[in-house]
Amino acid sequence: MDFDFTEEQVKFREKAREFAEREFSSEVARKFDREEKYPEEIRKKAYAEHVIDYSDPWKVLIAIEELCRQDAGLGISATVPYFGEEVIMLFGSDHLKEKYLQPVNEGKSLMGLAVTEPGGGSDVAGLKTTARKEGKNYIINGAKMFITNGSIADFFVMLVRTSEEEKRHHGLSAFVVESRFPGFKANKLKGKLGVRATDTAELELNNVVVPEENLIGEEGKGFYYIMTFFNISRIFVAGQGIGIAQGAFDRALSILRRKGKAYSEKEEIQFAVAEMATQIQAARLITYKAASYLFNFKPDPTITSMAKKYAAETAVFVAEKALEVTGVDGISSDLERFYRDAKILEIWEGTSEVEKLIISRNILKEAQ
Amino acid sequence: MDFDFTEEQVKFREKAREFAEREFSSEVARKFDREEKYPEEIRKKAYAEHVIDYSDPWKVLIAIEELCRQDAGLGISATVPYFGEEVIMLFGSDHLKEKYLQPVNEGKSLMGLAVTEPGGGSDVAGLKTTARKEGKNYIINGAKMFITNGSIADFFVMLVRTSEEEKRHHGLSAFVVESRFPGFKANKLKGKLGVRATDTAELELNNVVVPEENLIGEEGKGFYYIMTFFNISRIFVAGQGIGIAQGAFDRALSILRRKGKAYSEKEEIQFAVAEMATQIQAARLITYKAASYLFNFKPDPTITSMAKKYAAETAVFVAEKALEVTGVDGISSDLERFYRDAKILEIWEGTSEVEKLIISRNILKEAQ
Amino acid sequence: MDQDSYRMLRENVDEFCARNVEPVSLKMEREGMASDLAKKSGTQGFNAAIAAQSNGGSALDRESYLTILERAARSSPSFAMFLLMQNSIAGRILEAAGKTGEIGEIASGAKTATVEFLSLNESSSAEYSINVSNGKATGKLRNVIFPSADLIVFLHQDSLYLARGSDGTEPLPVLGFRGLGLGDVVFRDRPVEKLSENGGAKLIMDALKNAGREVSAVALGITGRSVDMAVEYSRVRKTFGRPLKDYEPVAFQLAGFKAQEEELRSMIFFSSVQDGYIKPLATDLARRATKIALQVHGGYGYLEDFGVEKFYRDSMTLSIYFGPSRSDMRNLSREVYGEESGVI
Amino acid sequence: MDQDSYRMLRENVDEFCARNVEPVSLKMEREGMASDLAKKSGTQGFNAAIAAQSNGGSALDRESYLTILERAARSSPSFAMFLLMQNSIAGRILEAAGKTGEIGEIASGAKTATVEFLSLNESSSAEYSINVSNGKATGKLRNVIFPSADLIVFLHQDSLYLARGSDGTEPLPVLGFRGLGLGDVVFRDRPVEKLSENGGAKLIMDALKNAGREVSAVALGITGRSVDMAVEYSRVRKTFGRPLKDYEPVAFQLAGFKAQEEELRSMIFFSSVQDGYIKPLATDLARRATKIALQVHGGYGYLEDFGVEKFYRDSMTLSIYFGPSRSDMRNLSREVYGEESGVI
Repeated sequence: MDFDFTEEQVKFREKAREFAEREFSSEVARKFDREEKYPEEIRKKAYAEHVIDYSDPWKVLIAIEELCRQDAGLGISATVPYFGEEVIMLFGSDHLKEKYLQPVNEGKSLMGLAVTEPGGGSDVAGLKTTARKEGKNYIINGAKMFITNGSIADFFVMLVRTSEEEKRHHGLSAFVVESRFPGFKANKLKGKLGVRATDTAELELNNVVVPEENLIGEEGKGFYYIMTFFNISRIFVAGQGIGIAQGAFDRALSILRRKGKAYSEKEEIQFAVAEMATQIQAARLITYKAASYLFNFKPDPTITSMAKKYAAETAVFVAEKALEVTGVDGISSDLERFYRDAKILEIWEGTSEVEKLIISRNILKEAQ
Repeated sequence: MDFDFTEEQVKFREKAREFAEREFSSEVARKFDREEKYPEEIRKKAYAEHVIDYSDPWKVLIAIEELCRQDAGLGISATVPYFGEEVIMLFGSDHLKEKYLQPVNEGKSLMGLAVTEPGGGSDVAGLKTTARKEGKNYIINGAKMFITNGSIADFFVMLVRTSEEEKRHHGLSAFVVESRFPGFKANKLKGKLGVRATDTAELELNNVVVPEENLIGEEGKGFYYIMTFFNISRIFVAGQGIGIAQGAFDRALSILRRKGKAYSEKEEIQFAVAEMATQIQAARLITYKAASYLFNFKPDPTITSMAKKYAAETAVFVAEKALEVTGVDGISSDLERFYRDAKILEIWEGTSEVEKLIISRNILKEAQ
Repeated sequence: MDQDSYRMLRENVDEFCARNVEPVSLKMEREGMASDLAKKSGTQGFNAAIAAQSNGGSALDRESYLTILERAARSSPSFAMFLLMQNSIAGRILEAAGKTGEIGEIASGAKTATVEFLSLNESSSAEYSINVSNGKATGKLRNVIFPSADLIVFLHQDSLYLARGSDGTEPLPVLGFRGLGLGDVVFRDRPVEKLSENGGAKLIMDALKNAGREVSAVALGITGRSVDMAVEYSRVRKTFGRPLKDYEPVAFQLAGFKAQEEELRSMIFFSSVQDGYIKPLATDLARRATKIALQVHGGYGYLEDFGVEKFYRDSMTLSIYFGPSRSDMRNLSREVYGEESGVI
Repeated sequence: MDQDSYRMLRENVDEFCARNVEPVSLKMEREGMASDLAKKSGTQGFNAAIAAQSNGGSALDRESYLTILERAARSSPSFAMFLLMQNSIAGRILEAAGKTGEIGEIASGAKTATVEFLSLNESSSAEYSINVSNGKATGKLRNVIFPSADLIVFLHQDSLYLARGSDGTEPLPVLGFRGLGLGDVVFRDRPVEKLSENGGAKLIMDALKNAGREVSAVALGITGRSVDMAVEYSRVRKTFGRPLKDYEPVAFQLAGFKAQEEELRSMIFFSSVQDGYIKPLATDLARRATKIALQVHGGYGYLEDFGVEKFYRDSMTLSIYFGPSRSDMRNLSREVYGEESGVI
């Protein structure tokens, strides 16, 4: 067993941390949080400085951690322009890879993933947006909800229903849908509790014509593609969780240090510090284990779901405890933003409830 | 990073599991629990079958896990005859190693560690048993409490006060004290909540004459030796925790399987299964990380304390949840014993409270 | 009754327990409840506290009965469970069945009673193999609390039967309430009396449902005593030169539990909140409080002699025997939603 | 007052909130509380609910005032916090200082008031740089809740002062009670009036201590409304073809929180348990309940529009602003132990 990063990875982590500390100052983070604005310049800079290096998934995970550690809104914004890429990479045609992925990998365009629908959520197989074949095109109608990068992405990997006859999840297919296609409309959702620098929108699809070559893989296999993708992306969401937790912990320690020993040596405070540190350590290890399996092409969906669930809970737990131990000083500092940001992790990319069902079903299946 | 055991270790785990399943039947475990009897025959058998292999610390850890998974009382009894050995190994003279450790390693004699005193507990530096130098001997007076193997061990590594003048923990020294020395008396403690197959005693020391060559290392360094030892032994206690947790989980799953889908597919049950599995996974990883660092001679006391604390909590949490999900079936089965056994882990070898203080102090020190 | 009378009752129970229960509490855990305690308790009117006076009962009001259970649980949860079984379960069922003679026997402590009810818990999958014909029972009852009781009420094909004694008991591992034990009960051509034709399960379920506040009172006593013991221990036990109570986590946690004990008490005794709301909170509190109480005692807490570990075992057992089982939670959900919910 | 009167009062508050608070609740979160709401609330007698009638107050009894706070918090915790600040903190202090004129202004809503009190919290290390001489103040107050209030009571060298308005405010990141905001307050040669010579800190601490049940009532309202919203949402929102409420964990958790809400209510309104016991339990419950309520709403819960996330923010903020701070817990420990404890 080996629990350490390579020297190269350690160096990369320092670089990502340095970038985040330099670019994500408290003032900048507060500004984007207040204004609910997507930080396009920061995204470009992170790309230009190779803080985002898609050639090595470990580096992606590390960058997510270190950037979210400084600020989740900015960190997620800078690392999410590729969101959904693996679906095309694994299942798309060469044409789609060349046309759509290349500009994304060059930092020139942004993409998104559009699965969830209004009133939908966890029940992916129950989605209602339809794609009807007409000649060499598909006509898409419906709506998507809570779509990250919704109002800024150039295109989306979108899951829609192509058949009403098949069993629920066999009737779904994935397409690349460009935002400039006529009939596509995005309404940015304002007023989120946290991660307010990230872009989130509701999409309306009104007779959007999509050429048949934009079908990803085979018709009817979209559900499977997306579930495969989630088993990848959940690891990166776990990375967000570790980052937020670590960032809240850093800030709590720094406030405690400032307050001095008489305050920080109280047992209640010390116990809380130990609880936070232990849970972060545990979340980190599960996440790295899931990542190690995935990045070595032997993914374990049970451990991946554990990582997502546990890291999300850890982010929420640590942000809460950090406020508790720092009190008035904490709540009037950046920590309050960490508290708001953390909560989304228990909701997106599979709520904690869904993760638990996945874990449990896999285990009860194995046990039989 | 690498999260997998070697093939040899996997095979050894199977062997240990096979031994435990064969020897620790429900009937045997219940009998020793009821009668509060140390299972001397089982200990010998485990030694003879090489389930206890002290040449490889990973194998010791694995054996502890697999044996406690089947039954904590028997599992700990079989793996604890060497308790305290590292103190002599690391700090003792060749004479002590030869005279005392060799028979232990050959399965011929049993040892124990005697640190805690009546009314003592976590405050090791405050202990009151004294050793007074007289010629070429030390004369020991005092009492020890909650001593594992207390009424069966042939000798003990005992921490006592050799100087009243030094700062509290600088006045402590470690000795090898044989149970056959005149003035030594052990009173077996009956009526423990759990791990009732293990032997626990109160020791009385009334003018016990110990030859000066039985001093381990240097006078006044005993506190340091014992703390170093705890940073090793805590990893094995964490292994007990993982074992108990996994064993309770196994039993819960088996009861759930017997009850059938209508019962086990309820969401409340599924959520509990997921919580248990995730926490066991996390406890395992922290423990293995701490072990990996220690076994590679770069111990990290913070992670070791995290492992002890987290694994102990996991054992208690899983035993409790296991009873919750299995209800009447569970409470009238072996699970009730796991529930009783688990609780000791939060108490011995450093209570969870002490572990938290260690973790927190190390972190707050680092952070400065 | 006025407040002074309740106070006097409480003092009476405490005095009875100090004299007759505390001294044998550990022995009871190890060897089971001695029959003379039932008789002593009978002389106080505790065994048929809520039964009609005409049946030999004490016809106490709810608050009095709850007080007895709480105070009894502080000395010995096993003894409290004995009273709960005599009064809330067996007593109510036998009284409803018109068995006034048996109520009289229970009241005096001449006879002890139990009702097999764990088979009705949805978490139980133990299968019965009882056969009743010509007024005689043969077979085995599984998971009987207090299997050594003189009067055994059990269910067979939805009818209730009463057996006087058994033809042997087979003890099961028993986590809590060891004074009563847990075991399988064997009948061999045992004469039994039919108490009710059909609807037997409902009679038992109703008795259990009505016992919600009473179970909560037992949980309250367990909570209160275990926390009090921890508070006292933390005054005298020193570590690093200071009493445990000086450490924030010890003092704050125990103080927090005292607060919750008060909250639960006000809910059990003084509010009109329904039983269904109270029981899950009560058993949950008892479990959390006893765990901390044991932990505060350190290694000593792990020893039976110190008398705190039994609360840890009993609180868990109480929550399994009496809920919050999932059916309780479903009932509670139905109340909250005004319709079926929590069914998947 | 009799039970009918309390019911009528509750209905009145609910009607007032439905008309005047609910519709502006979201706007209040985003832009702060509008001054006309203070005036409308004044016409109902809410702003000086417990002040003497001779001072323009409503002189309501405790249960009535607690009812107002609870019901107000259900619509807008910010509004409830406004009332708490006017009545329990500023009102009590100004009344004690004999500032009857100001009480009258507060009563009508013509003026709003705040008291800087977070500096007394042991978790605050913000340093003040206020200088008062010749009846004029210069410098900066840190961490003032509701910094835009017309009347600002603050502490300087253990004396209490009253300033009418300020020379600027500097907003701080504010997690909860956004209707009131949080910020630093700047004075530049601002005329101030001395309210008390010395003992000022004690006056504020006493007001805070006396507000324990009132803070708990706000927590109760937050708990109740957020759980009710989740219950309603779980009826209509479907997943996998079934309403959320059909799933055990959803129904059981929410039902469990309704039970705890009832428990807390019975403690706040109907028990004689001391405030020190109640507040930690109340704020803790609010935090746990609002987290689940948000989670049940899924992604929608994360949007301000749905009105549930504010409860999540406000409950946390309430527990920081008003405890259970460690000094509360120490007070509670002192009560339980009858001596100092929890000091290390």
